[in-house]
Amino acid sequence: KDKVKIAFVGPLTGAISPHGIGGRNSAELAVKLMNAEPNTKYEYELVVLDDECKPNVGVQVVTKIASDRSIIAAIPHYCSATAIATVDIFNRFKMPMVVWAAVLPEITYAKKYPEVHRVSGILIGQNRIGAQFMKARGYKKFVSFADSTDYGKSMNKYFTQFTLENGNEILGSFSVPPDQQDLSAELTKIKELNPEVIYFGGLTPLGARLRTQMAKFGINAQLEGNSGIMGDAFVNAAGPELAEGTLTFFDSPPLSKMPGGKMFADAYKAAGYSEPPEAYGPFAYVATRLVMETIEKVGPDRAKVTTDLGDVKDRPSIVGPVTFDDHGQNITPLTTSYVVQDGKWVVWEESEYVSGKRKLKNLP
Amino acid sequence: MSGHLTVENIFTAYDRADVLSGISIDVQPGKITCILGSNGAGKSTLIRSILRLTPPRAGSIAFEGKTLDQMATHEIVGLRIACIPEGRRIFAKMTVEENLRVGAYLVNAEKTVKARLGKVYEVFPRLKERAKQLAGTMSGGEQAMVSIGRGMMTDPKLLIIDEPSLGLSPLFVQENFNIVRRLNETGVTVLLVEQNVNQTLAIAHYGYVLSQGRIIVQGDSEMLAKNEEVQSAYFGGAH
Amino acid sequence: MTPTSRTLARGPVWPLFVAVAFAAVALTALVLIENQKLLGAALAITAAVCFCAARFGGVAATEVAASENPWLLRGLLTLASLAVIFVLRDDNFGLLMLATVLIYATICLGLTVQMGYAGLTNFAAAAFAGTGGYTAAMLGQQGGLPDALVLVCGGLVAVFIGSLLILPVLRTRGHYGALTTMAFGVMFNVFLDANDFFGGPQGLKLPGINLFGWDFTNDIHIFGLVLSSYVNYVILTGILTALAMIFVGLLDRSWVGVWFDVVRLDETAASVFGLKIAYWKVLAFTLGNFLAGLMGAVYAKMTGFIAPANFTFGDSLVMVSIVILGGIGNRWGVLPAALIVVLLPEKLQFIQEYRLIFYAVLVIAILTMRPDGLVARRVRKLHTEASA
Amino acid sequence: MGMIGQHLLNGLMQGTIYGLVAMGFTIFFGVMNVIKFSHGDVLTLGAFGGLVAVWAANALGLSVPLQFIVALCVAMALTAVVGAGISHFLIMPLRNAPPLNMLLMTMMVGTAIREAIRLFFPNGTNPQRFPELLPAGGFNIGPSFFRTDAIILIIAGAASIGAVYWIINHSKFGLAMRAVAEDTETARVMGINFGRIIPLTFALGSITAGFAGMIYALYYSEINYSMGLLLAVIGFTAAIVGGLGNIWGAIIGGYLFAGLQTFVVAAMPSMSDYKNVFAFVLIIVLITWRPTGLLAERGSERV
Amino acid sequence: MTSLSNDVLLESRGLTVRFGGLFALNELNIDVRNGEVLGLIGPNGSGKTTFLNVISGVYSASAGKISLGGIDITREKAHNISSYGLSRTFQRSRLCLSLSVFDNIALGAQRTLNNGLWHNVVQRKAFAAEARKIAEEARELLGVFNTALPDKLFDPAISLGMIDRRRVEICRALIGKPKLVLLDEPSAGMTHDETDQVVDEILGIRKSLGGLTIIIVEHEMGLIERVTDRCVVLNYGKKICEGKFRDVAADPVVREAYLGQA
Ligand SMILES: Nc1ncnc2c1ncn2[C@@H]1O[C@H](COP(=O)(O)OP(=O)(O)OP(=O)(O)O)[C@@H](O)[C@H]1O
Ligand SMILES: Nc1ncnc2c1ncn2[C@@H]1O[C@H](COP(=O)(O)OP(=O)(O)OP(=O)(O)O)[C@@H](O)[C@H]1O
Ligand SMILES: CC(C)C[C@H](N)C(=O)O
Ligand SMILES: [Mg+2]
Ligand SMILES: [Mg+2]
Repeated sequence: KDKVKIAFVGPLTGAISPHGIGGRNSAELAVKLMNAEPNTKYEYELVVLDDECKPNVGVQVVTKIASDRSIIAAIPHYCSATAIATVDIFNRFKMPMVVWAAVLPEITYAKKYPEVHRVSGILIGQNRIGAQFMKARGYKKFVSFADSTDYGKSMNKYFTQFTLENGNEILGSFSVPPDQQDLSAELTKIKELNPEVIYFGGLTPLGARLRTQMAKFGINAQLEGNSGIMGDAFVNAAGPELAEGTLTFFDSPPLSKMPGGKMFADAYKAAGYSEPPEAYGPFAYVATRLVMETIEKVGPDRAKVTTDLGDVKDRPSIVGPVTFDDHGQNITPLTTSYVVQDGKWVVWEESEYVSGKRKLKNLP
Repeated sequence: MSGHLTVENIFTAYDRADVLSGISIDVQPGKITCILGSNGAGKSTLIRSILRLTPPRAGSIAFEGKTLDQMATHEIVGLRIACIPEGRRIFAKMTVEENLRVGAYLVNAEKTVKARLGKVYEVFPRLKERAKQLAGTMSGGEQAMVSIGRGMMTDPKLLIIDEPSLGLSPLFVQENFNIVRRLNETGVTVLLVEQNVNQTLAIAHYGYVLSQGRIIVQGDSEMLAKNEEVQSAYFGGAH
Repeated sequence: MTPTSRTLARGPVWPLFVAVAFAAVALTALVLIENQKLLGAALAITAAVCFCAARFGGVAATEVAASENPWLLRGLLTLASLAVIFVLRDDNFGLLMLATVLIYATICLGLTVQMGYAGLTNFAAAAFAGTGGYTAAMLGQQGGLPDALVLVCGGLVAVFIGSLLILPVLRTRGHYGALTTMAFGVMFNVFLDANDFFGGPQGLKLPGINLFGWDFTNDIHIFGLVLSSYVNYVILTGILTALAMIFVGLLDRSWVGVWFDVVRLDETAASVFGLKIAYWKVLAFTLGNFLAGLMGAVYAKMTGFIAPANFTFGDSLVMVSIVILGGIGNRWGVLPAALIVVLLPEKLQFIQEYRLIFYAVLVIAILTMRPDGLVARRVRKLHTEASA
Repeated sequence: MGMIGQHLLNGLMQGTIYGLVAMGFTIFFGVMNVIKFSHGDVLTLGAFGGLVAVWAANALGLSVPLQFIVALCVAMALTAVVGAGISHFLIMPLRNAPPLNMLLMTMMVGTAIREAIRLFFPNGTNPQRFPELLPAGGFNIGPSFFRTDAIILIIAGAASIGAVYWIINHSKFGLAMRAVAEDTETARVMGINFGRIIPLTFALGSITAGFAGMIYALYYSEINYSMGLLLAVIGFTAAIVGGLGNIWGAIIGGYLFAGLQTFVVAAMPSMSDYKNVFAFVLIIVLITWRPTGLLAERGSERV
Repeated sequence: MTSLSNDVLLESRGLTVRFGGLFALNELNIDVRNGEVLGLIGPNGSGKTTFLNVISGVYSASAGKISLGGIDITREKAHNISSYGLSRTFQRSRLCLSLSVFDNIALGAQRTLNNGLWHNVVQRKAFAAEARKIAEEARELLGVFNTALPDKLFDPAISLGMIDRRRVEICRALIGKPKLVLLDEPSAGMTHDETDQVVDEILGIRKSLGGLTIIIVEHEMGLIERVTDRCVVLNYGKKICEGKFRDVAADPVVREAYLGQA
């Protein structure tokens, strides 16, 4: 068997490295399993690179792998800003890639590059469904609290759009740097506005901080999160009591629900990784797997891989069937609503909140 | 009798060239010993060597029979050797009083410190007026007073003085020599470096003349005052 | 310890050849080698050789030789650079990193003028570089202007923005000056993040350089060889760095350099002998910021994308680090320092999440071994100029 | 707006933390003219040390007040040791190098500490929950809610500031400290053992960091490996705007900065992402107006 | 009360400098005539250095007026004053120790040098010519102190001993061909014969640059006696006496306040 190299890129250092490391482990796992299969044509080797979630670093490392002909395809980026910066390079060096976690629309939709694909859904979907969900609960008064990164801004943008479309009211919007520690000024203001729901567009660290300090100020509004806080880290940081009842809308059903999902969970445990896969680990697994399957099919040739990835339709995977549209965007994410119950993220429909045993905060 | 310092055949260098080559001096307890020599002769370097600020690379130094060769500067000072360093070296960012208090760092009883402050202020009324002024803003001569005052704050067995009267007005130059004499009369051994030769020899008991890092003459002050090398080195010009 | 004029007797020339050759080889090796063990070995050898050279006067000898035959030095460096480029001709990543190193080095030459010579602490170098980059991006969107001008504009705008800071920079000194620039550096970033006109946190895309009809984004074909498109950038940045090097060098060996030093060391003496402090500080500040802005523009066009995240306060600190690590005020120091600070973290990719801590520990080690930086500054001796 | 009282209290609490950090900077600057950029990370270290102590104490089944005391002691002891260690092994060797080199050194030390916590503390990258050890609750005055723990912490902070001020300006140790800072050689000639004074001073400064770290942890009940970074920048700013000359400068700077941030958000929430822009513009204006800080250093330089 | 007669070079009227409550100079009127050597003496802290500082523009006067060669310089910045032909030495040596002796001396000639970027960076020949000229003059001046100093022209100033540093400072003050030179305790820390050497040097240099006016602050009466034409005695920032050194030295007030029973 001859070796084929593929590359994984994600943030391995810095505040959001857990996601990056979770993704890396999952990608590694995919490669391990693939190589373990007896009747594969090639033996795969995973090259791992750290983009620090910084555009300029992303450009450097992507140039590195893209210009290395021995690397056939890539599974890049958790951070949108980085992905947006690098798509051009993938296109220039004609290197096929499947984004595993970045969620801003621009990555796939800004240009129409045949090399660029993405298994993770775009954040528009999360927000549309979120808005409908909240309306269905009868909430009317919202405050938006997002971090000042591209992610937070974009989240806030679509939240605002859909919330207003649903005829609900936004009392105020706050944007803070993701590393801001003290939220007392903002929260005092929010307490004054006294909303039913606080919408949060950002990542776990800030999210947990928000939840903790909300409590300190005696604000008991319902907290509505998003893909950014999906994962155990949030619950641990805020503590089960405070996390209880937090809502999130995320682009994949729980693994237990998916064909092969359980296999992934077990294999991951078996492989003995110390860090959890985090929310987007399965996506990294899927993306890696997808790339390798394609190579199996058409051989280690960038051009062929690119074209073949182009017409992926209803490819079953542990996050649901994958279908790329003409922009290479996976249009079949199974966006699911979650709620924290007893320190666990539980699918809404199965939670005691539906059965009415528990209640969300200040339901009208 | 305490305060006996012996320097035996020391060699000291800053970078490469030896500044002191084979100096031996013997500071008799209870006496005033002076070091004379033109600029760059190595007087200050000798003092730096004694305090091991610039440790000699060879030779040995002993105080009251106890060798100083392995000691750190602050330990040597701990043996009650005080120094009024060349160029005043006052603490510019501290007030005059704080400067004096640093001088008494090794004295613990606040009462003694207060008493000595009083003594210094008596000698230098200007310092009393300016107790709260930042020492760095004092005039040249006033800073010299601070430096001398700081030296008087300890009660050393051996007091080492390097050109204290530099920048002092004639009046205070005399005052300064009186201070040294009085201190000595209270039993303090003194090692004095001065440019002001005739006054120095007037109060000193014994002296060494340094030139290019070597001792060219030594002897008691009367003898030195007559010695023609000293004459040529010092009284070539006026006076 | 400072050599006196007597140690300046004409020395042999060969150390210069050896040094340049070694530098070229080491550089190529560090860029090319991917294999971890080999890389480790290469690093170790380089370090060892440098250490011995420093220990047994090799460095000093080289310096003497260099200062005595400036033109030979320049010639050798040119040759060496061409050789390196030839070897790396199709290693895109290597070339990109090389160009990046050169860009950082040149920005740090500007910092050397500001911090090393005139004693202005500038903690906003990245911000000024960013100003240049964003200028290039905005002008690019308008189109029309030839790139040569765009780059220069990058520098000029940086100077202009800098001039808004003149008053505080002139009034403050030392750490207080550090604060002013730091505040600006942080502000610059937050501002870009907050407002959408400059593309917000998502940043802006911009096309590659096209100088006088020569498109930098195309590979070069000569004598049947194919050179990566990045060779263009390496050559351009190389030339700019060389020019900056020579300029700063001559500046240092001229009255201007002396006045800068005096202004830094003793403002009272300076003004008593007729130096107008404000003028000289402004001059240094301007020169430095121009270099930063210019190279910022080149950087932006090379990477084809800029975002606020590229120009954070952290990046400014990185640049200051390069100056310090190289040895404040020694313009040669910035080259090895930039190499270490920029290239090493990339080369350490294989230790993945442990990169940063390793890098930090390494720098700490270097500093404890060479407290004055890699190449400490020497006392200026204008004897060559002044002796008939 | 009816929330003035609330904003005041928030500002006061933040200001106390900033002030404590700034005070640390002033101490280090005071003794070695060092800007110690690792200060913030030592603070983080203190907080994490405290956390581990609480866990341990909890496992031993100590009562909450005891847990509190243990945590505080551990945090302060840990930072003291680390601070002294840093000064002895990393800063002393650079004593005669250009002062800026010290800055690079401490920056890297900070990075090392930060990364070490991130990598070697059990899932250290994620924020950690810090248990509430102080009496919860509080009381309302008008619309504003006064947290008991906040008030306790403010008082504790103020007290510690007073203590440090006394040590530096009225104790013999402080005197020696300043003497060493100005002229190590002469200080030695006065019999001061600078080889001991300097580590002790760094220990003192670092203890304030540990203390601030604990206050932080107790107030926000959440700590993370990078919390020191921003605090360091703000503390540094506060220290300098106030004037590096003396501790009160640091304190004033701290409250000023906190006040600024709070004010911007309170006055114009829609502009909240510009709040740091405003804050820093104002800082630049202030420093231009008072080039050596609000409490200017007394000029001791003389011609 | 001579108003600007052309033989008065420097004139201070009611000159006052305050530091908080302290009057360092108090209503001081001093005339310095063209080409004379004026001795400024007085007890420690009487305001001598302050006077030098305020006329050279380092401190600014709290009240009163100073004019140099007829031009009012009371509010002028230091760097402008120097362009009227004033230079000085400092009581505490103020050389840039990390720079070479040459660089330090060149500073003294700064006014006469071309500071243009183009000249300095591009026209290297012209620059080198300038540098050579300065080096020559510097060697000459240093040569006056018949020592090994000229050979140390390119050594770092820090490697010089105290007295050599003072000499370099004097050269720095003189190389710019000033009209008025202020010397603050040039003999401090020197032995008698070294002091006399300095005196001869000063007098020699004065001869070589004709019509040089000097204000000299000293505590070494031998030196004052030999070099000064006239003395002004300060005490508590006030002028207590003025005239030839002999007469001044005879004055009981001066003896009591300053000289002691010397
Ligand atoms: N820090 C130093 N580095 C190098 N050389 C030095 C240093 N300090 C002094 N020297 C040299 O050592 C020699 C002796 O200096 P030293 O100060 O001991 O002389 P001195 O007798 O005290 O002169 P003075 O009367 O001026 O104080 C001088 O030639 C001087 O140049
Ligand atoms: N910057 C300052 N701040 C406060 N007081 C000052 C300052 N500068 C000088 N003084 C005071 O003004 C007085 C005059 O100082 P000046 O230096 O002129 O004295 P001087 O005549 O030169 O004395 P000396 O002969 O000792 O040098 C002194 O009492 C000094 O303490
Ligand atoms: C906010 C980011 C760090 C992560 C998010 N997945 C994104 O698309 O950017
Ligand atoms: Mg001496
Ligand atoms: Mg004076």
